[in-house]
Amino acid sequence: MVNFERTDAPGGTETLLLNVGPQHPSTHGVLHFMLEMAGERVVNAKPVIGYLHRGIEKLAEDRTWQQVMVLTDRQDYVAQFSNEWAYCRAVERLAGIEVPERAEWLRTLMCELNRITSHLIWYAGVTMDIGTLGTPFIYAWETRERIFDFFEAVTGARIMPNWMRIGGVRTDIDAGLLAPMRAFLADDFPKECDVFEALLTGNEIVVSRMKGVGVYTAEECIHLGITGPFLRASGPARDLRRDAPYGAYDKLDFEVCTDDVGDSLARCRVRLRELRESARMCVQLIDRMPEGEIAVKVPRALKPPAGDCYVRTESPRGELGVFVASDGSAKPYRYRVRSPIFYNLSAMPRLLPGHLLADMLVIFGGIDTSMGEIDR
Amino acid sequence: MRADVLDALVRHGAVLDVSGFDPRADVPLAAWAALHAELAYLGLEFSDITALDRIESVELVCWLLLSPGEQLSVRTSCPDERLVAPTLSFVYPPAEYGEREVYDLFGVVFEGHPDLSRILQPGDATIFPLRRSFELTETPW
Amino acid sequence: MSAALWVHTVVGLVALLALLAGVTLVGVWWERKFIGHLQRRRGPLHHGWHGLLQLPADMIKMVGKEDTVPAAADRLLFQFGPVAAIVPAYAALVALTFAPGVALVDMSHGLLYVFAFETMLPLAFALIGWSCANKFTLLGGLRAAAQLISYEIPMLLAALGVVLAAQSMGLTTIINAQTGVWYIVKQPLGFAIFSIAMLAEMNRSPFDLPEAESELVAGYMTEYSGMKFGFVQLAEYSVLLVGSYLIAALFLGGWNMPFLPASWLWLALKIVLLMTATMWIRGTFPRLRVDTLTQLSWKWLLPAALLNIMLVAALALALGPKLY
Amino acid sequence: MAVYGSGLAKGLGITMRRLFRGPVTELYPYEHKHPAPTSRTFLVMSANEEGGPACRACNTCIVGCPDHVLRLEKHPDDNRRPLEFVVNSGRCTFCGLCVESCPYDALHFSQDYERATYDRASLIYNLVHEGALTGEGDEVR
Repeated sequence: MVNFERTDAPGGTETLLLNVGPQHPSTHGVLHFMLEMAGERVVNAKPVIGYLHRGIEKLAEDRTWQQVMVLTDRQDYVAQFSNEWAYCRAVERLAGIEVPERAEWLRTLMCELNRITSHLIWYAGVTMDIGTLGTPFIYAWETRERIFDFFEAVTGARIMPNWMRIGGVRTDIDAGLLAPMRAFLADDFPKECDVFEALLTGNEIVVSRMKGVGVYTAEECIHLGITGPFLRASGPARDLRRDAPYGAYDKLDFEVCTDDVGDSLARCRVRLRELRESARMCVQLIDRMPEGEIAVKVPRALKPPAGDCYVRTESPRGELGVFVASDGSAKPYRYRVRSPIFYNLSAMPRLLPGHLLADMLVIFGGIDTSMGEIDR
Repeated sequence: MRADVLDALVRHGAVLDVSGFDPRADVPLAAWAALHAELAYLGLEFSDITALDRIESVELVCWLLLSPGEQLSVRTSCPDERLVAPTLSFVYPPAEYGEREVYDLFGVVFEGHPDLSRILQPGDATIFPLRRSFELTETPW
Repeated sequence: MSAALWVHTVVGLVALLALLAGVTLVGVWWERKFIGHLQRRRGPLHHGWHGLLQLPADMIKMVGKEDTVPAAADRLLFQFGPVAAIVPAYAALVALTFAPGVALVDMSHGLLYVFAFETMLPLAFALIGWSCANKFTLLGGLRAAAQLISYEIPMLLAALGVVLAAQSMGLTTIINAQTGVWYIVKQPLGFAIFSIAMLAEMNRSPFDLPEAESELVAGYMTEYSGMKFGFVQLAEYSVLLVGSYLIAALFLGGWNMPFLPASWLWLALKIVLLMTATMWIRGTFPRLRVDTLTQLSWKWLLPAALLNIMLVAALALALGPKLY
Repeated sequence: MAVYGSGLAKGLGITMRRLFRGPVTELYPYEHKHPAPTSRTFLVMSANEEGGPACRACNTCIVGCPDHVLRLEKHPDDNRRPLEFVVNSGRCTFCGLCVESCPYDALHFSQDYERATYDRASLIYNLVHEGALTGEGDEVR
């Protein structure tokens, strides 16, 4: 079924076809990698995806504009708010809806908290990939659970918030919640970050495994369509929060985390610094949260004018684009998600050959997959 | 828009429309590959390739980045009787997977594509679900 | 052979088997509990006191499981694999002295005997890996063979330093030679090399490459189920026991304790602490990469072990064997 | 430049310190986590002044539900009263669109999250059944 051609291994020895996945401890979901191995070295790699294809884009065509909201959570179940926001922005742009300022700030706050939880999942996954017994993994999840408690208190759900609405957000944040949230982000979280750094980038064994592994230049990454922290670790300060600000990002003081080495260790450093940077942004958002309405009234049978539009947002994994087309009816004509990991993954056949099996998992861990978004 | 990009678009017979949210350029199918080769040479980056089913035709939409914050859509139209388009995967490597997805869901065949196979659906699938003619069925309670 | 010797042998072998089974059961429980608390979890909780009966329950489950044999596997070798792993692991226990005069066979060359059987394990793992006709087990088995063979050399050389100083290969003699000062004080370099190499021999993190879960699913054990899996686990725990014992006996004074009377309790305590230390390391560190692993052995540990031997020999020559 | 191995020692120190901080897990069947008051779990119907269902059978929630979870049957005598209001919780994604859309504030989320059953049929509740409103348990349809 899958086109996979073996090449001759260097030295003329017979190669080994290794199927990593779809059920394998370190493919983060149901990703299937077909690897052609010469000993422990990868000669040829091909990702086989689609095991989680739920047809979200087709389902969206059968729902009203508001009902699609429910599906956006389920695209990337690790970065739910980013996906909701991308869809909301696309529809609001298409229908010409102005979002109140407080709603934008709330969205930014939740999205940045979500970036933290998403990067914590990456941290958990990557530490498992390099072979810890799950101790850093559990520490990351412990912290993530505390953020999920905030999610639950604000949105009513921990994983599938369905909180943003076209024209605003569904529930306001409770004033009593901001103080513990701020205390957590300003005091506890940086200490947790110290622990995360000590167990990953501070550990000599990890450094020996990651330093100089999978070095890709900025030109290579841009050419192959890679976005997000993977690209930023190679140098370019590409971040849509800075390049095309949306929400409250243009009013915040933050740094686009980059690294100029471009190896696996640099990708870890970038993401770990983004954790701190996101927490710092959240503290600013909490301190300067404006008062006001949280949503504008949008008709239940929303009918955006015929046309289409495309918006790009910075999800924790990279450039998340949403393309919506309307024919003037109450249902989307076309809903398309430009998934960052889909394109990051498409670069893997070009990036992985030549590396050891152990390195392949480290490099692959650097793109931070979430199968829900790749397969949609 | 940059003058050289504008010039390339006009030379390949694109109909430019800047009244919408983002500038869009409709090009004839024959100029699709050549225009993209030139745009890539001019340094435009690939963002996404997708399609829109217009019943009598399938509209291919390719989103390019003029700068990290500015986007441009280049579109062409494949008639429904002959859903064939030249591939862009040699111009933009990520388009290889994007085109596989368009093929998988719309049935547009990309000529010269290195590996045009099903990507999201199983390899033995025979349907093109994102066509408007594909009806969703309701699961009973 | 006299009847008394027969009784001694049979009772001793049964006692060793009970010891091995007991250490495995309590060891696995303790490992799950310890690592659980390291991760701020509770570990097994429901069966018996703090989940102590979880392991017997697991054993019963394992016995009841279907014994699957992959279709393409070499049936004979596949069935024989766990036996090949458990026999040398069990045989190595025979020579261990647990207290002054308490050993099944108190050999004058006990150390040599133990090492001889310990070094048979990589063969068993390679055999298992090959017989399953599975790519993951094959890679795991080959990794096991490569790793264990490369770490045996620095391990043996580091042990040679102790042998040189004690002028004996008998475990009793070596332990008795540490009544005053332990060899860890006299040969810290040897201790470091021996511990690292032993950790690799035990297939323990950060050297658990043959089982590398994130790469090779479960390494050479991937295809085993039920009691066969149990046997391989038993062999692993026996290596853990023997390894901890050897570190305690060669470098940490065995049953000796400064200012306190010698007792088997000290030895047991040291073994438990050493096993806990391996679990602590396992709970904290990631694993090495396969090439770094062999490089560490050949480029660093082996030269250091040679240097250690030369140092020990020079000191022994200079100070005299009795003093050193 | 730190001494080689100091990172390893620091890691060991971190894990050992956590060991003495005690577990953070909840013993679920014995300890119950209280969901936040905003939590979205199973749907309940609130009662009106007379003790009947607050639902006025306006169909807004049915239209708003993205997953066709709800089914409403109007009372033969009164067009503004439900005879049956059935929720198929097995299909529900707890998105809350029905609660939000209800103009009479009749639908609410309960705080009860332990309704695992062995078959799908027992996940179908009638919210306006006798006793359902008084909180004496929703009878299986």
